Amino acid sequence: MRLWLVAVGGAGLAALLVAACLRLPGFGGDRHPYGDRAVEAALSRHTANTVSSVTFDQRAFDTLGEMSILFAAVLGSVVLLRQTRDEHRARPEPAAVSRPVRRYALLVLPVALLTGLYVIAHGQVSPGGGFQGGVVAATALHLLYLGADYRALERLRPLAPYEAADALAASSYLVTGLAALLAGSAFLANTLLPYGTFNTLASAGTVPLLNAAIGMEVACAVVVLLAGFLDQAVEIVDEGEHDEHAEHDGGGKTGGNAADGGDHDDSGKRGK
Amino acid sequence: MTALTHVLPYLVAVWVFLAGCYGLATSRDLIHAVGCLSVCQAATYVLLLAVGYRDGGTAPVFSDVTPGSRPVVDPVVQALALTDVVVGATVTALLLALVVQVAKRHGTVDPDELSELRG
Amino acid sequence: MNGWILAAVLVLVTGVGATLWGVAGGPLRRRATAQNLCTALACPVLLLLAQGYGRPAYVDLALVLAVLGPVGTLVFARLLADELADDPPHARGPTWTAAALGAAVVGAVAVATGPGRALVKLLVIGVLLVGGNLIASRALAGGMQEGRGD
Amino acid sequence: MTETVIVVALLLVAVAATAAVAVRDPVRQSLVLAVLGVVLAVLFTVLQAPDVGLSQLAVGSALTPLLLLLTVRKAKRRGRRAERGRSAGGDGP
Repeated sequence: MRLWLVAVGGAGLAALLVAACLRLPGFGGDRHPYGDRAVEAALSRHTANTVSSVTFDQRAFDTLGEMSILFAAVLGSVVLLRQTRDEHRARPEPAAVSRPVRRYALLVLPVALLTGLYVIAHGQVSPGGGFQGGVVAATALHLLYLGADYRALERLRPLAPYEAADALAASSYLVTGLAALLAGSAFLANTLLPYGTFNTLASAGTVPLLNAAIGMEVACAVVVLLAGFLDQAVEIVDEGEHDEHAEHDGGGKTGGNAADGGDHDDSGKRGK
Repeated sequence: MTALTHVLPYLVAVWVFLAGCYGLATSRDLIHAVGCLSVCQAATYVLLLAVGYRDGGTAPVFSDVTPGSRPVVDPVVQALALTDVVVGATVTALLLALVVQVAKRHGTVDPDELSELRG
Repeated sequence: MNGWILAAVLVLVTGVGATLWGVAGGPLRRRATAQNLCTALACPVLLLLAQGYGRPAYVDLALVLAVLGPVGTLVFARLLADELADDPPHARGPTWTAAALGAAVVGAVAVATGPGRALVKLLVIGVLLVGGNLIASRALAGGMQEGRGD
Repeated sequence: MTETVIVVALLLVAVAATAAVAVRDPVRQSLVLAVLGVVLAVLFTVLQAPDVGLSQLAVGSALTPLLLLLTVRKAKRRGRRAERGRSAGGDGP
């Protein structure tokens, strides 16, 4: 019954969408009025990466909205993943990662962080920007979890500063926008700073500032998000789970098939 | 050939979107459903970028080409898609956090079992 | 018309197409190997495309993939260690083929680029790509945890 | 030639998306989603959108699989505990 409903609805939707596709302007057409105007405006403001100019200058207000969605999503996740009263933290045992993997992780960690910063910093010049670079930098930090163990990551990543930096970055985006307003022009208008030399890091007025704010915001947001998930998956157990582990530790590995036993062995180690 | 290639990208976007919707509707696992939703999201990026493409065009990034020397594709749709890729990932994370909560409360992530619990 | 793009199409169809087929079915070890090979093959494709379109700026994509691709595989190796320990994936042939292809593509693009800062970036990508994927496939094969591999 | 590469990338994306939906186990699906992310990044590159491709690579190659796998891990542990509790209650200790 439900499948029939899905089939009928899906067929109707498919027919409408295909009909819409046939009336769209042909793929690869030559008429892009908004695109051409956006490129012109970006060049007049000395921004080499037109896409960055659209994101952080011509449609900066839209990006403010996107940023608040991101902020709200992270806030919601943190609230949902917080530790409740019937749960407690169990110190995870350090996992023994083999030497080549550990060496690779420790070697690539700085390279990956640097790549993230490079991508953020060159946002107004070459492909990249705060959104992409922030994710790369935040992911890089978690090489510590993959290559070493969770405790090493926790030592290098006290969560409070990241939460504070997240809020700080979001507000600095707003403040940059308000500064333009105070200087006698519109909210988030790119009139505050000189446009600089085309195709250098110090070009495009306020675009690098907003770009850096977004980079910081995204990086901290991803770190906070992943911290919540890692806590839940690795550290936080509730009372029932703990009992099971305790019993497991006492009784040792008995019974169960191979996969089950392996998994239990692992969680038993963590439960101690 | 050309008649087909002029609509093929849109049709692929439609196909990906419908496939994601089918997966969402028939999913037996909320985590799988979230994965299907991210497939639906991917369809919107394909559609947006297909609309902005120009034959023989190149990226509107002038760090290594002189402005005006080559035709460029539409930067506006790219800006829309690029912010949404990252923001969409955090929204996916929010949904996964909800799934974790559901698993905690009810001990299952099967939507059918969940509705039985409710009823 | 353009040899670079033709080469990219060939790698895309044979290499990435094959990994897509590998990841879509079969046991977990086959899928994990295919995922690792997919990043190892997509990175040369991006380099070839950058060269084919005459846009050195596109090389940044290959750089990010060379950094994050092996990280993604390590995620699977770490979190699926128990499932993979039962029958560890061994794909020495395809892994070394992909590594050789990556090295060959980096070499060809490096020759076409000539000396300069772009060359340094290319060599960094090459080292990260080949080293990262060899380490990642080793981690998948049970080398993630001490005493399990070798 | 540029048209050929676009068509190839589009077909790869269509196949990868179909596979991502057809694979029902979330662990295996996350592997397919990782591949889908990489193929999408290639498609965005041939559509001349390197910025979007970079975004997709950053998110799709490591972040999304990590989130999915961590959720699976948590949910599985929970599910097994609930199952065990239920069966223990049924049998009576």
